[in-house]
Amino acid sequence: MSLIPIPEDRRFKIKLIGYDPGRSRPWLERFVYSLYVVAFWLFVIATYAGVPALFDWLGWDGGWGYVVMRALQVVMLFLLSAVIALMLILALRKYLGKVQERYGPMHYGPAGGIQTVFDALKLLGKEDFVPAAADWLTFRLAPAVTFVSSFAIFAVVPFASGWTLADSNVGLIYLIAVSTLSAYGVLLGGASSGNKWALIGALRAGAQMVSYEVPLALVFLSVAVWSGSMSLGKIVDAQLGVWNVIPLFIPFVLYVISSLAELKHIPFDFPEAESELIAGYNVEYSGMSFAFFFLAEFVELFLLPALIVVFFFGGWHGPLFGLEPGTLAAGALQSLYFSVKTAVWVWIFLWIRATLPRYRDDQLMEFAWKAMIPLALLGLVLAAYMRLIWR
Amino acid sequence: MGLLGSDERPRDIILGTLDDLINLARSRSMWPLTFGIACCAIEMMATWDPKVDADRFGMFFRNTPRQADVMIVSGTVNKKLAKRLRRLYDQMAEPKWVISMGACANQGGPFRHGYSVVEGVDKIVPVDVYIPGCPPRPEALLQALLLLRDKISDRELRYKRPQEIATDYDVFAEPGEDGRIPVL
Amino acid sequence: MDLRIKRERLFDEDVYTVHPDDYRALCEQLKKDGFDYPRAISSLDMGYGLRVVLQLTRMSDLAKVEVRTDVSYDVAAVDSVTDLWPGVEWHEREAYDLMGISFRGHPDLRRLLLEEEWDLHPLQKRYDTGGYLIPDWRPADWPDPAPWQEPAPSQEDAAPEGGEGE
Amino acid sequence: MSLLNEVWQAVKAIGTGMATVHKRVYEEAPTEFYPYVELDLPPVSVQSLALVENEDGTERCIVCLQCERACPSQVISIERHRNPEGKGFLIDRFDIDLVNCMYCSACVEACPVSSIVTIQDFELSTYDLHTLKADIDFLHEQARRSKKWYSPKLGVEIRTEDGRIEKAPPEMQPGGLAELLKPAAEEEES
Amino acid sequence: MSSTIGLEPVLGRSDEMIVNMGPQHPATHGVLRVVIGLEGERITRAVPHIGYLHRNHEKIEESRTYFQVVPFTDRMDYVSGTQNELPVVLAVEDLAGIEVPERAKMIRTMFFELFRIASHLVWMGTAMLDLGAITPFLYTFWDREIILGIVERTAGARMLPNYYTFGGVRRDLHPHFFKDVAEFLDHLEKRMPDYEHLVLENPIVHARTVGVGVLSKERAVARGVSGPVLRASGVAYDVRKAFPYDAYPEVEFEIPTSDAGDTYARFWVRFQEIYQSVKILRQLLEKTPKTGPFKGRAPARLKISGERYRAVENSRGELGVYVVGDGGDKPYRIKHRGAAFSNLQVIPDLFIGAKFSDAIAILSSLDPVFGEIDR
Repeated sequence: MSLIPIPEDRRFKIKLIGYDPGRSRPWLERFVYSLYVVAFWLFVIATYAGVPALFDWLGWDGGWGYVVMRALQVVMLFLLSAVIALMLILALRKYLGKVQERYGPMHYGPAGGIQTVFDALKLLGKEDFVPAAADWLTFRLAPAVTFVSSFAIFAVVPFASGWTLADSNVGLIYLIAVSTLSAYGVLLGGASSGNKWALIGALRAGAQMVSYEVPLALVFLSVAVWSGSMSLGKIVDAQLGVWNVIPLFIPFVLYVISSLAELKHIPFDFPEAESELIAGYNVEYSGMSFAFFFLAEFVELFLLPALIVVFFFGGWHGPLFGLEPGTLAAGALQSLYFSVKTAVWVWIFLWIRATLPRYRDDQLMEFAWKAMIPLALLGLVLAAYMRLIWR
Repeated sequence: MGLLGSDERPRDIILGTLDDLINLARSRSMWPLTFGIACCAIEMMATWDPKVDADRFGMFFRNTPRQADVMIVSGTVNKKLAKRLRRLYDQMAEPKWVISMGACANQGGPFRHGYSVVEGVDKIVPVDVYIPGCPPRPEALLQALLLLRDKISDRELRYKRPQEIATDYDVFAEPGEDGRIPVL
Repeated sequence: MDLRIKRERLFDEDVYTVHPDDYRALCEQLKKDGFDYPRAISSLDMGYGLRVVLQLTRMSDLAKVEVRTDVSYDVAAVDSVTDLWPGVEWHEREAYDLMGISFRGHPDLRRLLLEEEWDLHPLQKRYDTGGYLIPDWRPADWPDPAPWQEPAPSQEDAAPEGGEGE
Repeated sequence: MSLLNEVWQAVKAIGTGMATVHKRVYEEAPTEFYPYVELDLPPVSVQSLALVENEDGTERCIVCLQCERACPSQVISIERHRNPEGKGFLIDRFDIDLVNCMYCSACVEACPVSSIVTIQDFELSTYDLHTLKADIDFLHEQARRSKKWYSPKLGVEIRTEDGRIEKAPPEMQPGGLAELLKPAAEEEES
Repeated sequence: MSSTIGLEPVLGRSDEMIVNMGPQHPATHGVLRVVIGLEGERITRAVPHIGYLHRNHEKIEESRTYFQVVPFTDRMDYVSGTQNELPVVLAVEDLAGIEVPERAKMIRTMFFELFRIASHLVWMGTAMLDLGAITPFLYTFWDREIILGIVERTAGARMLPNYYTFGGVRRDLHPHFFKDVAEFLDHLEKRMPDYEHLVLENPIVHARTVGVGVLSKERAVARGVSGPVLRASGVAYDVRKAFPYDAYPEVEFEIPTSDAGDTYARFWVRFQEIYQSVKILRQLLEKTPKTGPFKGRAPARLKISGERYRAVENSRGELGVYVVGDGGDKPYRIKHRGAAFSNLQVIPDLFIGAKFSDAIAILSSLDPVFGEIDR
């Protein structure tokens, strides 16, 4: 006999402890999700304006103080990326729910607001497992490499004028290097798992990387030629009059496609390919290692649209209503413009994810080598000519 | 099956509370394994359709057993499948739970007299919640998932979990003299 | 063409009962007659032996034909017709698996539904539903006379011509 | 030009698809909010079995064993003894193994007195299979809980507020259309 | 265990990777296992393994009466519910000489076509899921949910209702049945353009399916495939027209065929079949008498001798049954001829030489259901 006594009426009842008593409340959803947005915005302000102001006030802004300040900003950005991931996962699930005629998470927390927190906590308490056939060190390292390489893009993203960790004059080269690295994490993770599906996923990731990296670099080159700089801040500055999307339309389209490929996002999610490779490169990962892959994926889902905005949609440009550029208020407003533009692009990416099926992997390669590279070269030549004519 | 790997009821207040928190999170984020077997699998898919929508409770499918928490055995398990099913269960990362969906998975159902049908999946893996029905309607599966949720988050129920029934089940047994693969 | 064969009409099908040695020859004849669509191979335990039932359709005029042949428990084997109709491949494997009829010349005669380790053929009547031997089961006597006319009275009668009423 | 046209067609098709998907955002979802809102299942729906007693608490079942014989899954087992006073039989044991039942309602079809009926209570999930080995008390309890049930002989029956058992209105009955159409036809005649 | 793999590594070939797909794989629609030899992404060898859902239908049914066999047949092709009951019912009616009233035939046909739509909707959703699109799955399941609601109101269960019986159907229609079906058909006709946008017109679906997995006409016939797979290869063979049963002689419909024989053609044929089912249902809603008998006279104990093969055209093709009766009330032998069983045999033909991603698309276009394949 079981240890559980049979109840008197032989029935086990569910506890009705969920939040929502049987109907949706759109206003509540909007309120809860706007809290996430506000948290995100405050984090951005605190990172880029608050931390320097704090060190300014402390009077510790030279030498080691600068290093500590930057380190603190990186920690803040790490927290910010966690907020972004929680927010985007929830947004993805709610948006998928909406377009699929259902509601998505809605019973845990007001309007499902803390669902992703539960998910994260669960993954924290889940067994983190290294298969016997796996190469221990590489297997453990791969999620970290993936996360760090997507997280490193934060360094050059300008949230407002001057609000960037390193407005390097080789920002574009840095980006190319870092985005190549992100494929390495997938490659290492897949190849070290000792699983054939993961291996196929890793091979696909490698093949995919070499096909989209070349047009991506050419697009970067067109942007650099047109803007006359490799610094992301200067690229944004150069878009004060007209956004790059108008003169650089061909590179813009190619960049969106390459971003989808780099994100391993539908229609190009070959390394993961849920229905083909089960879970692709992360098939053997569980617990926190898997959570890091997940985190990296969603941080990239924020950062690549952010780069689209930086390169083609004027970055943080927008009407300032007479505010003095460089002040806190102007910076906050600019970062808001930037975030809204990014949010629109994130939404477009989610929308694509909700609609489209997946291409076959060799079709992307064929498309990249036969169509995208010639087009990217064309875009580069056009950009150079336009630069000669108009600037 | 707590965070600290102990089945004893934790006496420490702080660790006990932490354990409760983790279990609360576990109970609110149960990801089932995509493993459809038979008729019940269609109703299992229907549990995630717009009408019932188990995603409201934060559940969605993971394809790989490493990332799944709940295995829903949705259909008849025969002796050929039993080995694979046990293997899938072993591949799942702890903590893990099993829901036996439908008559066939519970005790073989209408097919229990047959020569190759395993009479109940609880002979192979420990089962936490059983659903009667052939096939159970999607709401019944949702009820079972919520019963499992209560079982995970509720201390009283959790520590009264039935122990592993099937430890002595040899899934790689050699066939007996009559050619049948022995079950138990 | 001395096929040991009996021909009858059941509902909308022509039924040929054939000696197992002539099974293959009859099938080749039917293939030549244009029966191109294999519906199924069924297998029966008749109590005195095993029976293979091959069901075919001719796509051009939708004529249906059924070929039956009885084999004894001891020599439960007939020629495979997989090369004539590739579609019977799994049906023959299933008949081998569940009923224990071997098909000579089958390219890949393994068990289909059960595992290789099994050595019973559960659809035989000597096993009960649970797959256990029924202790007091004995094979019946082979029916006498043989169902086919032996030898065939005339060649025109014996040669199969496909659907009736052509 | 044909290449450009092809590209344009592809972009247009993808755009149409995306618009098709996004327009659902503005529609109300058909979700039924199961645990919070009670389901209203049709009265013929077979979710569980019950043994109905008469209004005065006497047994409807005459222990004829028809259901036991009809059951394809062989889950009903009944023991009976001859009634010492009067005709018929009395129940010793009436067990339905709801675990292995395939809910095909063959027993309900077979029952000559509409004692065994189908009910709509599907919330039988359990931590322990023993709760599903239904004995006669459990089956009676299931019937007492339910507001409506179905059997082919008597159609859908409902239990009223004051505990009486009545035949349900024709809107709930299978084949109730004949009865619903009759008054209309009579009106036309008159 | 090596003998069960059926695909031994070739000595000296280090460029081939042997991958075991299934029984738990999201794209196998159940418990199919295919052992695949991969050279890069190209499939060199493919050996399908079935039997993971073998539940002894044929043996168990020998120990049940004819009435008890019917609910068992439900469990074969579980996606298309009542369709499976019909071959047994028809064969036994033939052998026992049971008359079926006209209205009962029409009711049967209506349920048959409703389940065909339901089954094709499930196919559409899962096929798109295999191709990577998640959203159509939810749409089709909601539409299927409406069908199941209509079925449940009359037949008592959503999926496996055990509704047909010898001589007709078990119970009369729900009073709102005609209204419900008419409303559903209107709803479906509104939704079909959306499905066309998302599936047939989608350029990515084109890229994934056109010219992939071509099954020639001759090969299709010789392999014994049936249903949409056969018709997509250009053979207009449909049991509903070839050997009509129930109310099919009284309705007008076409057999959609395509000569391409590729995966896209199989997708297209299933879409057209939904339209044809809608057409059939609309005609039957007009023709079926609102009231009348729903069941003919059938003996309470059926004793049958003789043999009969009857087939129907279910959602996957020719679903046949070979019933042998020995004069008792239990069948001596029942052999089910599953349509998906024969259809699945073409896996090696179609897989070898294709890309691995193509294999997923091909498999979803074959639409296997393992209850029927493994029985």
